[in-house]
Amino acid sequence: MKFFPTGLLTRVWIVCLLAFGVHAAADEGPIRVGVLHSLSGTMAISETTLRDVMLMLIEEQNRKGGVLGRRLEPVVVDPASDWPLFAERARELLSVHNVDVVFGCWTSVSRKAVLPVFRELNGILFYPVQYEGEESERNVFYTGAAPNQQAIPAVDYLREVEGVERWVLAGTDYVYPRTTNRILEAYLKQQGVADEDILINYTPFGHSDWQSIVSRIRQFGSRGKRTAVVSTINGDANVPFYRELANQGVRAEDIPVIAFSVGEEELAGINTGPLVGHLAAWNYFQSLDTPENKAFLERWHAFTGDSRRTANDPMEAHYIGFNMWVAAVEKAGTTDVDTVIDTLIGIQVPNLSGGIAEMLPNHHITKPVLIGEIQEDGQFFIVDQSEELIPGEAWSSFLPGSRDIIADWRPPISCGNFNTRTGTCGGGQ
Amino acid sequence: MITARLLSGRMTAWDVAFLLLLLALALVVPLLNLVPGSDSSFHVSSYMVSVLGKYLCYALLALAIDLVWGYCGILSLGHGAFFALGGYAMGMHLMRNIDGRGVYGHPVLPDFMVFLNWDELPWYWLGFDLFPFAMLMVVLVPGALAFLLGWFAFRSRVTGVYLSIVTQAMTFALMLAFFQNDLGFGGSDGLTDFRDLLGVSLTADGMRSSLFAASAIILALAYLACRLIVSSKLGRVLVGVRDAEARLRFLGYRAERFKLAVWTFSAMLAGIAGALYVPQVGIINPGEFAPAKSIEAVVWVAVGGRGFLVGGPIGAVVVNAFKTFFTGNFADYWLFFLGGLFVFVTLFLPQGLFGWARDRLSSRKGGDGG
Amino acid sequence: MLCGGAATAAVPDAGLTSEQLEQLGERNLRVVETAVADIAASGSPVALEVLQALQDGRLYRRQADGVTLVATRVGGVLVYSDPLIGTLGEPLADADVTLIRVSNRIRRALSAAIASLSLDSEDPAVRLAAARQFIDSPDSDLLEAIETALVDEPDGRVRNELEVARAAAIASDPGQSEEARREAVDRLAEAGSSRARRVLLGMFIEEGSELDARRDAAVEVIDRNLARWQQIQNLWHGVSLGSVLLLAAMGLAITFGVMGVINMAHGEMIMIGAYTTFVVQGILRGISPALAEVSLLIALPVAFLVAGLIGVFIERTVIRRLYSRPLETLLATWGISLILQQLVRTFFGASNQRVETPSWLSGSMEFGQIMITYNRLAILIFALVMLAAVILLLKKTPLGLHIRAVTQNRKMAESMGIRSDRVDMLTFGLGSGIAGVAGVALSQIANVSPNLGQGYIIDSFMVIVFGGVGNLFGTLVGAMTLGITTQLVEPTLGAVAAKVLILVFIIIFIQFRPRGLFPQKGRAAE
Amino acid sequence: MTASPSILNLEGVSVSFDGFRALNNLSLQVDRGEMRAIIGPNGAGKTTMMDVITGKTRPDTGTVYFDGRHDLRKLDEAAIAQLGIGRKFQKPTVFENLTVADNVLLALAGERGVFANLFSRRPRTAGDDVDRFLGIARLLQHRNRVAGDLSHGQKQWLEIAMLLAQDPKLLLVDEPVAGMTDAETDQTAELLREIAEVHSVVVVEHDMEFVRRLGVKVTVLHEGSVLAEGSLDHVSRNERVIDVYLGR
Repeated sequence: MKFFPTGLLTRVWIVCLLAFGVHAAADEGPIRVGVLHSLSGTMAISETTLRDVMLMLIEEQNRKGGVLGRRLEPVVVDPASDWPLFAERARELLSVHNVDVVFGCWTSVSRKAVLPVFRELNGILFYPVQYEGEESERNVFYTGAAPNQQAIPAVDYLREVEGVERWVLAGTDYVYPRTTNRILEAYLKQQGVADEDILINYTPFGHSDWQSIVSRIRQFGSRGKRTAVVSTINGDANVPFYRELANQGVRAEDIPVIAFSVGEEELAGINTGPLVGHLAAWNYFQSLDTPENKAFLERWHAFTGDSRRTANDPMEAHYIGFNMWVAAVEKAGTTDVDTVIDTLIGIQVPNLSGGIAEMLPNHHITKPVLIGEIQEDGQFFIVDQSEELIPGEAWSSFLPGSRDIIADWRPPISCGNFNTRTGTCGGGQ
Repeated sequence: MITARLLSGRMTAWDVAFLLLLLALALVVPLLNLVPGSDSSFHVSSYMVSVLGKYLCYALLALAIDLVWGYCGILSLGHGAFFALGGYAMGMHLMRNIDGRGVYGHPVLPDFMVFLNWDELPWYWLGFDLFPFAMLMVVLVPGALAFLLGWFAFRSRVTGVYLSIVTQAMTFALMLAFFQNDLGFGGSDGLTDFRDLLGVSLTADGMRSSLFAASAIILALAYLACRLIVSSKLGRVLVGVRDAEARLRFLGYRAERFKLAVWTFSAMLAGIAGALYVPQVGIINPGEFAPAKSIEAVVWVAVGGRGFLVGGPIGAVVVNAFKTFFTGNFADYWLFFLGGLFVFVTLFLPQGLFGWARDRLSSRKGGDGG
Repeated sequence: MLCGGAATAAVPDAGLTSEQLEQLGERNLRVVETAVADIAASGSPVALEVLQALQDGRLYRRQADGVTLVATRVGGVLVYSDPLIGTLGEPLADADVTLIRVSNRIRRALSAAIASLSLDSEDPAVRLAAARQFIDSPDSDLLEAIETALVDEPDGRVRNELEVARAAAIASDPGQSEEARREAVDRLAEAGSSRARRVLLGMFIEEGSELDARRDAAVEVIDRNLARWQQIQNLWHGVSLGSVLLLAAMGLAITFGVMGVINMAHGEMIMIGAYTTFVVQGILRGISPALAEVSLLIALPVAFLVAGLIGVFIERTVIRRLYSRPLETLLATWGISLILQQLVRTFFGASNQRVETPSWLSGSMEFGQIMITYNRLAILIFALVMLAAVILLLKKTPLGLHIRAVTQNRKMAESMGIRSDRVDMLTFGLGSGIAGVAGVALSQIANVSPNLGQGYIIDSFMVIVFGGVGNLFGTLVGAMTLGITTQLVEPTLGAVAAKVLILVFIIIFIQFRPRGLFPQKGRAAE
Repeated sequence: MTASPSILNLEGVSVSFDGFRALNNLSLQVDRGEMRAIIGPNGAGKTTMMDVITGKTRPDTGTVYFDGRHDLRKLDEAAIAQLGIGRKFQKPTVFENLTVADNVLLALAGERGVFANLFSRRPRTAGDDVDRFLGIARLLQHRNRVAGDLSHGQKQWLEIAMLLAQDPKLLLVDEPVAGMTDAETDQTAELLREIAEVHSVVVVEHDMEFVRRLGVKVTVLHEGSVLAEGSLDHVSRNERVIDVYLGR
């Protein structure tokens, strides 16, 4: 594990400052960039990589001369996969370390936990992971996929290319799968899929005995219609799930499984041989064959000193988010939070799949949708790529509660949950 | 006053020192947070206030555990459940206080219910908009659960490790249940995005200081109550339960009733701790039910020293201060430290830090007399 | 020689053209699909080899000229050959070729094509797979081939499936006579499998016709048949889950059940066993791929030793000092478990490690209409063998005698010359070793990650407490009861509710039987 | 209901553990004010009998009556203790972390409820009572010591003092002189005789010399039932008793 003595010294210094209640003036020194990712606990598996990629981006930017002629200084804290601790650390970053921007969080609950802090202390958070949507905050920029940038295109692919007519929506029992499945269910029904052709199943976190569920999926798939599984199964439950699929002989050509949370990182722990052909939908795959991606991977491998280190979708999201923030600061000529928040809308930076990502007025970005099939080497074979970039929708048009809500942070609306029917900005500020 | 009379002659110098310290904290910290400007060297930042406030909540939880473990010999691996239930009761009150300011602007339903298409408030959410009712639930819900579990367990003479495992199963089952969205407590995200308490915004500086002061004062009161219990004849009965339960039964005491009463009281204290914790950290979610959290709380007590009352709070503050420091600077070594601490304390400091320090002091004092 | 499958429809000498082969590497999936069908129909002797290579991901395109090459792994090195010419004279560098990747759609076309080419395979399993493939995608064009194959088929099972395949092909073809289709429907109903059911439901039938009614009746027959089997299948799942719980709990049954040490680091011993498997596998694969197949067998004793020695070390340094304070062993061992987790995380990283499943443990067999996966079957057998071994060890060996003596009356045992501290050490080592061995087995179904043990520790304690401390038979009954109940409840209530229900059940159960299902009685229990 | 002459009445009591019959159709009567010694080899069922009387073990068959009217099978340990049966364990069991005085204080007849104990004010006489019982047990000078620090014999006496403080109608005393010096044994015998003047006592003992010194009626247990009953001289002449016990 990496260990940064300079960072440590700064930290000790800051702790001393804190103890004596002295505040350093932060204006002319380096620009501080907060990194709020769990380095210990259950989420460390996923989030440590994001910390590393942030450190790489910051180092590269400094080599290019920093931003506005000032050096960038990373402030890394560890919220230890503990949600209340996320809020505490966010407060520490914003009020003690006076960072100008924070890149962080993975799970929805961690984001929800820090939201009030960012609102109260007026900070900027870049959130890099695909999520369930239904949110648009002034202080948060969502660089991961909204459901319309991942789930719906994935289902469309299965319907159109694979001719799937029956659906199993299998997920871990928490908010992201629940919402995604509700959106998908509404969408599928709108597309004329009958109730009996949809099976929804939830399992607890870390579920390890998949025998009966896989057996049920097999049975559900034996009705003479092509069947697919849309998996929002999260984290550690995936390995036993895929193992059971393989052992019960569920082949991708019979019943393909398309996953929204299984990426290169997760596949590294599974014997992918029997899984070849199962799918995943993301906005980035390591196997993307573009010059941007090749260059990025080269830098990544050089930075980590490990040529086998995988890259994944949330990393690209941080790459985009970081570049957007840098562009916005350069454009605004200041790191002032309010100015940067306003300037960020409309900023365009290249993504790694050869397109241009744009920050939209609802604080989501445009993304391509890629469908990949798992290969024996644990990488994805990209079988489908959306022709255009899809703008992220904060509020799903398939959910009754949010049908009339839009987000637009430009004046005159300047609201994350504007009800177009009543013409008011609901709740909040 | 009854208390004064009851406590006269039952308080040690340690107790007085601890109580004075709490009262001083309750006064000084809010003062230093509110009065000096943020560039003054006496200023205590709001961040610091909320961190310290959190420690005090943990200290109260540790006190509750020490009462049952140190004095009744009940090793509870499920006190986190009572803490979380109290927290949820408070969280529900805070959710109801959002009052149509949620993102969907629904006048009654919390956001996550609108989001999941619920039509109306489930019955168990009714009444939580009223502060007194919510506060009642903060103690009643954990108390009732503890009473129910204790009633059966103690009557059936479930003791020792069996009881520990039952409490662990309880908190584990609750965690799984609360993770479910259908239960109506916000699923894995839990309850968050609180706005105000008693009409005052939670983000106001005065609010944060008040919560801190309330935590300190409630901890002091709880400490007094516990001291009253353990120094009464009841306290001696409890020690009897702990050391030789059978003997006590043959003296005609119904050990299970004593255990049940103290156990339920302890669960209520844990509930109060949770209720104070939630508005200060801004979120309550099923993670608080995780068995590991309860075990960690037991370890605070072991580190501080059990059976002294003051040990639990000391352990809670010491371990958490270390945790804040380690996860901030040596994230990778935190578990080594924590794990090593448990082993070390159990092996070499069976009386905990407080017991060790007290013995050192008294041996130095008594050293001359030989 | 018999020309299998659709090949009979093609001109035998048309052979394979290099254009067809090159089309396999096209980006346009439709072109590839056609090419696959054409190659299958070409009747070329190498068609099967090419298609098989494509399915297995061994078909490459030479970048220089676009020629399609088949790769074979010989002693760890890829050797390329041109299917039309033969093995290439000079070896190719990996950078000179690109792999031809296939998507699911192509894979489906390939499966059908390969099935049609493999009906005359030597291996009955291959023929069986081909026949099943025919049932899955019924095609009346294949009828002739199926008929031909049926004439010479020696294997009863394959014959049976081929007959069903023939019925499927007839039933699905609206062009066949009403009479023939009716017979076919009956044959499918007789087959009673979900495969047959799928064919029936997919048939094109005029609504309200007599055949339609017949089909509905047939589906109903199959449904009833399947429902009966489903009960057995659930039971099997329960027994299988029970065996996993048994394995996980068995080491704890020694350390906690027999010695009374509340060993919270038990889960980490399982985890260490799983990581040992990972390491052993890595080393063996480095030596020879063939050895990797038996790596699990080699990992068993190694894991026993590694976990056992760590157990002995823990006993000597920590547990030994805590025998008089049983509840506090809980804290110390929990501390140890944190340290072990972090140690593994430091050395191996936080992510899951990939433990391969040897081929003899992959896949499943069908027994009637239930499916039994080999790895689960192996775990069940292994768990029972382990249990028997442990019981024998405790009942029949001198060590077992000493262990029982020390646990029943330490003073007495000591006065009879038994070195009780040594026995303690060995017992704890034994329990830890057994947990390690369980880790080898569990590495086949669980995540091999630093958190592995955490997933089993609570369940293990539940099993022991439910079954009764100090009673290995109780552990067996406890594990099976919990496993079967979970799996029987799960289909109706869902996995989360099943888990919660089981926990609540145990909490209530302990109130009534505070010492478990099979308590120790008499003075020894006090 | 008429008062029965016997304070304790066991009829046909049987208890078995895992097929082992600890008590086998045992019948025993102890009269009011009587002191009775019970002897028997290991495994004769002495301790199990105590367990049955004090509610720790439920008999499989048979009846157990206290004072002629209380069916002890239906009551738990605490209720039985409150009725007035006190028990001293074979291994001295005192509250090791409390002071000697507190040990006796807990035993003093008085409130046994939870809240009563929380708010109980020590009656002014309590201290005197404690001292009185400590005096009887010759422990007065140790009153403020932690009980765990006492010697083995002192713990035995403390337990007897606690028994007295409980003011029971019937005392069950299990091997009171195990591990005592000769002098201590003498003192204990004397103490028990004193006690027996006002209480009914059942003493279980191995030490024949001690039993002889008590000079009371003796019941010999063997394999869970009564083998012989009478004065020590009487039973020691019984051939079966000699066979199973004394003769060895």
